[in-house]
Amino acid sequence: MLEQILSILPQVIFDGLVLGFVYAMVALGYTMVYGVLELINFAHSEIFMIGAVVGVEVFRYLAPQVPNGFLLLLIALLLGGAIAGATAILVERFAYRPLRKRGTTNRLVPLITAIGVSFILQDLVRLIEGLWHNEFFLRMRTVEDLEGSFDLFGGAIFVQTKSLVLILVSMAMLVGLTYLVNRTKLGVAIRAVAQDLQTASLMGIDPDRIISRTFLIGGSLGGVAGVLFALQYTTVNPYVGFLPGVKAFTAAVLGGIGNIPGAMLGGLVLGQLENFFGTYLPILTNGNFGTEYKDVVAFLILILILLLRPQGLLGQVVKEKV
Amino acid sequence: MSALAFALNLGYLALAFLAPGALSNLFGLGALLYTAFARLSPNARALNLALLTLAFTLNLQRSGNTLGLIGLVGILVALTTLPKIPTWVRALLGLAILLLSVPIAGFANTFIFELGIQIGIYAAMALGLNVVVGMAGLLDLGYAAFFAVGAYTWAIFGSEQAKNFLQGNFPLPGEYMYLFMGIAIVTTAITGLLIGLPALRLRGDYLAIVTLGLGEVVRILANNLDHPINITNGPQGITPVQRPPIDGFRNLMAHLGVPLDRTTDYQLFFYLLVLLMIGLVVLVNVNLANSRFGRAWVAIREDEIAARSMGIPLLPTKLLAFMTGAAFSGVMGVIFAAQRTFVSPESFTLLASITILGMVILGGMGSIPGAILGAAALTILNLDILKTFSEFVRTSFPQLPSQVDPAKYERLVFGLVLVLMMIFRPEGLIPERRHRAEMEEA
Amino acid sequence: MSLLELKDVHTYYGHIHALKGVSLRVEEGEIVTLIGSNGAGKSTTLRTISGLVRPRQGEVLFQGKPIHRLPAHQIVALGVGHVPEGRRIFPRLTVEENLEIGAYLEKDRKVVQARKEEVYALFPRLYERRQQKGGTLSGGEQQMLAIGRALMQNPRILLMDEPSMGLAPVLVDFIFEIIQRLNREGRTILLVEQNARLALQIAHRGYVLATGEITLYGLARELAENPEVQKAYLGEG
Amino acid sequence: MKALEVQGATKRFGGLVAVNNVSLTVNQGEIFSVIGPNGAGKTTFFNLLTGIYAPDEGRIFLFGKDITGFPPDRVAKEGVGRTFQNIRLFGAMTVLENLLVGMHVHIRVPYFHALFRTPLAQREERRAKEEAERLLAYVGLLHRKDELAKNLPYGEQRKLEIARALALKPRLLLLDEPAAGMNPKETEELQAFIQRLRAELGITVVLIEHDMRLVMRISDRIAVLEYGSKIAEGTPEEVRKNPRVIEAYLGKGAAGGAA
Repeated sequence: MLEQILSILPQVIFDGLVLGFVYAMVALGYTMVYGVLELINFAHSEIFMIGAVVGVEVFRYLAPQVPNGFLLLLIALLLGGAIAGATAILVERFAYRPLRKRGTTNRLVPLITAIGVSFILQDLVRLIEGLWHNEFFLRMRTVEDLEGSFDLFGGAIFVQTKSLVLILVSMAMLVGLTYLVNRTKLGVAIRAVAQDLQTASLMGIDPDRIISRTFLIGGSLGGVAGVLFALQYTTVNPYVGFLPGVKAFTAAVLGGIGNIPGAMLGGLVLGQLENFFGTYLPILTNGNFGTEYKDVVAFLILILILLLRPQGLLGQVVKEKV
Repeated sequence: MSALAFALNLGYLALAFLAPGALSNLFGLGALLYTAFARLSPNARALNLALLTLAFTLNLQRSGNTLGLIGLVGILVALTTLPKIPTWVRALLGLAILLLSVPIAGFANTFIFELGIQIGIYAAMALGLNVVVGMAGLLDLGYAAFFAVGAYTWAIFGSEQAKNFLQGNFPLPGEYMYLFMGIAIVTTAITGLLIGLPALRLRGDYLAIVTLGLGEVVRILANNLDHPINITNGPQGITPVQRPPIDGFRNLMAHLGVPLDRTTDYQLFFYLLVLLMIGLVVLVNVNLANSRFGRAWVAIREDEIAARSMGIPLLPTKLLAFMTGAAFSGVMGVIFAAQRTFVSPESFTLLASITILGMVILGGMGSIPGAILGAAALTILNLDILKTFSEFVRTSFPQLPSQVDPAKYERLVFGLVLVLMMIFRPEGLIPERRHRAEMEEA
Repeated sequence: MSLLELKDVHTYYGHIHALKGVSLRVEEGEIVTLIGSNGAGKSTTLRTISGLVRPRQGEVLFQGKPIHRLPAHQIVALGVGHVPEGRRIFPRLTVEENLEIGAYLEKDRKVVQARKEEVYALFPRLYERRQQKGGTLSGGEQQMLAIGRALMQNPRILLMDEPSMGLAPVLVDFIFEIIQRLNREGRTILLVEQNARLALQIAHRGYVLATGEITLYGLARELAENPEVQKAYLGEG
Repeated sequence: MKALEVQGATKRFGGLVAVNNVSLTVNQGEIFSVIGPNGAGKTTFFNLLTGIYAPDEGRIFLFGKDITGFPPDRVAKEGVGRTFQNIRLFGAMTVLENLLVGMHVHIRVPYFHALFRTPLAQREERRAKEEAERLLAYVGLLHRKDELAKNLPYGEQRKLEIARALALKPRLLLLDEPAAGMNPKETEELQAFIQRLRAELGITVVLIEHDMRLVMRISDRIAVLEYGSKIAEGTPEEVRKNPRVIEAYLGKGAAGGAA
């Protein structure tokens, strides 16, 4: 058995990396919004899903017109990011902002709203797809350029072109985001609002605007992640955001919620863990417990972190005000 | 004012007689709202409510239009919340609605019974969740998990399923259901303890996502524990599940002059059983709300630090709320399994948890009549109005794709209920006084 | 026309009536101090001016124009700088970033750079620590940073809330010298202090606030000698 | 008898030492004040005493019993009642209910009795209610008993918070700036009230306070904190004359002018 485990290990790690980058990108959206508003934006799962659906539709309609697969993907990424980002802004504007303006102190109120928004978005997409194609279980169209593959390390790892693209695009996005947050004026403003919204407004920062931008950035990242997810895993439906969403949140908590490098790290770690258990659990239990328990593993990890290190891997303990 | 209310209600009675159906029921609901909110003397109000009860019953019996059921629940709410109505009127009219109106309508149209039972099961669960979310302020998004544990507790042993891993004579006879209602209280309370012990140490929003995750874990287990040992029979679910024998009940009813046939006997039985359970659950809810535990929950919800400084231990107190809510859900799960004779993982998804949450939110967190009204409204909306609307859409717009069937959009509806309530009326339709006070502060 | 004027301002926190008709004014070039015991409404007054809370009644005029309906970030843009109680520096931004965010509204990089140099000249300690995170600074350094951050806005009036809070005496003296120096350089300052004696020493005029109302006002010198003020706020009797 | 004994308590937050090696003793029946400039660590010190924070170093004894590291609910059960600097009432509950929450540990109703409201539960609830009403009458809030706590005027909220702490039947009462926001007349009433508590109920009182007149008049002894450290302790007379206190608390310029 050990031999079997070792022989596929490089592949397992690579596949985990692919999954991890998806989680990392989605986790960033959770962590940025949480950093600024202390809100678990459940609807972010659906922002991700919208990206995936846009990806499918772009490939469906533009594949015959656009001969180059990479160009096609670029269009899909841009459109997916834009539509997802715009949706995120709308959600903030019409669902969360009214609550903020009323000054509700009850923390359940925004949370329940977020769940409601998440449900609404799922069925809205279903409605649109139903009207459009009378079908909401979608399949990503395959494009030759992206379906190629090659072996690495003498066949130890089988790499699909699209996986490689996914990793490269994610890395570029993550680097870009890191630059934006750390080096630009907008980034400093976002961090300032996250640390102390009221004092930030004393600096002349309009918190509403910054919050809106934060949703835009997080939403676009989620949308791009959705397109890449659709490309990689090919089947998409309006409810496909839920599990990756919860797991990405887990990743954000794992890294330390509100912490941007933490979300990236958390996503990558969780991708590895999940893929590891998903692959090896059936082997280790002689098929008694199958891949389907990998989701259970993710949730158990979430609980363990929250109990043992609630501030996450990179988070700091914050003094509570009494 | 009094004359107008009387005229309106008489008018509705006439309509119910002449033109029973959805339109006249809408008129009746309007008349009910007027009766509830207009300034009437207590006696006039009682008389008008009695008139409305009669009219809604008549309409329901003649047309089977389920808006009439909303009307009846509305009258119940009015009876429990409006001031100065004599107690005997409240009791008499309330019992008349529950024990006469609904069964009469049910005999005419079995769908009404079915709906009544569903409303009842959901209402009891909403009241259970109300303890957790409404009183203690703990957002539990995996509440359906306890419902599942209760349902499977009986389904496994009340069917042949248990033979797969136990020696013995299965299914257990139907009367064991009563015993299993007790056992389910224990198993769900223990499940609540196991889930709550880690989850309740966490801050509010983390609790929400952890309960959501654990609810999902329970569903995954139900879905996959058909191997290596077949405990839950996986996605196919378990059927048939035993129902308790009701010969005695039939005889009793026959003595009372209510002859029952094969389609209505179990329906009436389960309807009454569910009513009994709701009565018990309401009683317990009220008792808890006015006890040291209820006050401790509210205190924790408002200010954990101040509550602890009063000597209230956080985790045990929260656990108590969590386990109480779980036990309510578990008992109803047993009844659900027996009534349906079928249990499968599909009934216990996140959607189910959110539906129950939606009922609590719609009615008003912490509010007992609110939870019941919320359960009635959302159940009828889901099981009847959306379906009716679907048929309407299908016949009127046959060119629309089949995927655009309103009945399939319950998530959209529940989502809208949650969001709109949170934005415009977070304290719910029938606010509980403490929550109203909390939501007021700007 | 006064630079800043409050007319019969009433502010509430929920049901609590925190300011019950406060009227005061600050002229260009003055140091005006607001003294009073804890909970009297001193911070609330400053927070009302800078738009962090909205008055329910009354007016706040800045350069003759009403500002009490504007959101905080627009009031800043008009030239009202606020050094909040407890400094409220951004703990996970560096000293340099804290200063730069102070000049958020200034588009010209050169101007920002110049102001930063002025602040560093005023507080050389901050220059030494410019790459450190704000949260790791000592109390005195944080106070310097909070003042420096407000100066980055080049405000026409500086609202200072308890700058001496929790500081060692030697540092308190230093901060108060800075306040006087800023004033000599032409800055108008509205100073809230619990250390009434010290505040009255450097201020031109003063107001005494008690349970949300102005009970006394006048030249700082006179207030310091007023027996009631001495009894209540200067620890005598 | 020592009501409270603190030995070398230290609490750090990151690099900041909020409470630094503080030792002090409060005797039973004393009224003891802790003073110091804003940010000197007084409230953190209270939070150590009440278990909201555990000290990083040092020990805390309550009537001879080591309560170091006890969580707040256990400290409360040991008989420590407290109020908060920024009033923390249960705003959405009535005045009476606030007191009943304060009596939580003294209402002995097991869960199953509460569930079914047994005669035992009814009896205990009735008894608790009567007791709460007596206490409300004692502090002069009985006429307000059915109002929501948040609708009370500020002064009565302060009073109610003290009453709620008293419902716990504390042996030691910690008051965090009880006179904040009060006018001189209200402050005088408060002083009389605290003195009455000690005389009639025998409660030991520790308070944090900024109003020097109140502190000087009411305290048997005073401890002065600065920068998290205790810089002086003694009778009001001793503290008033202590040069370090004058310098730290009243400002350097004040040294000459203080009476």
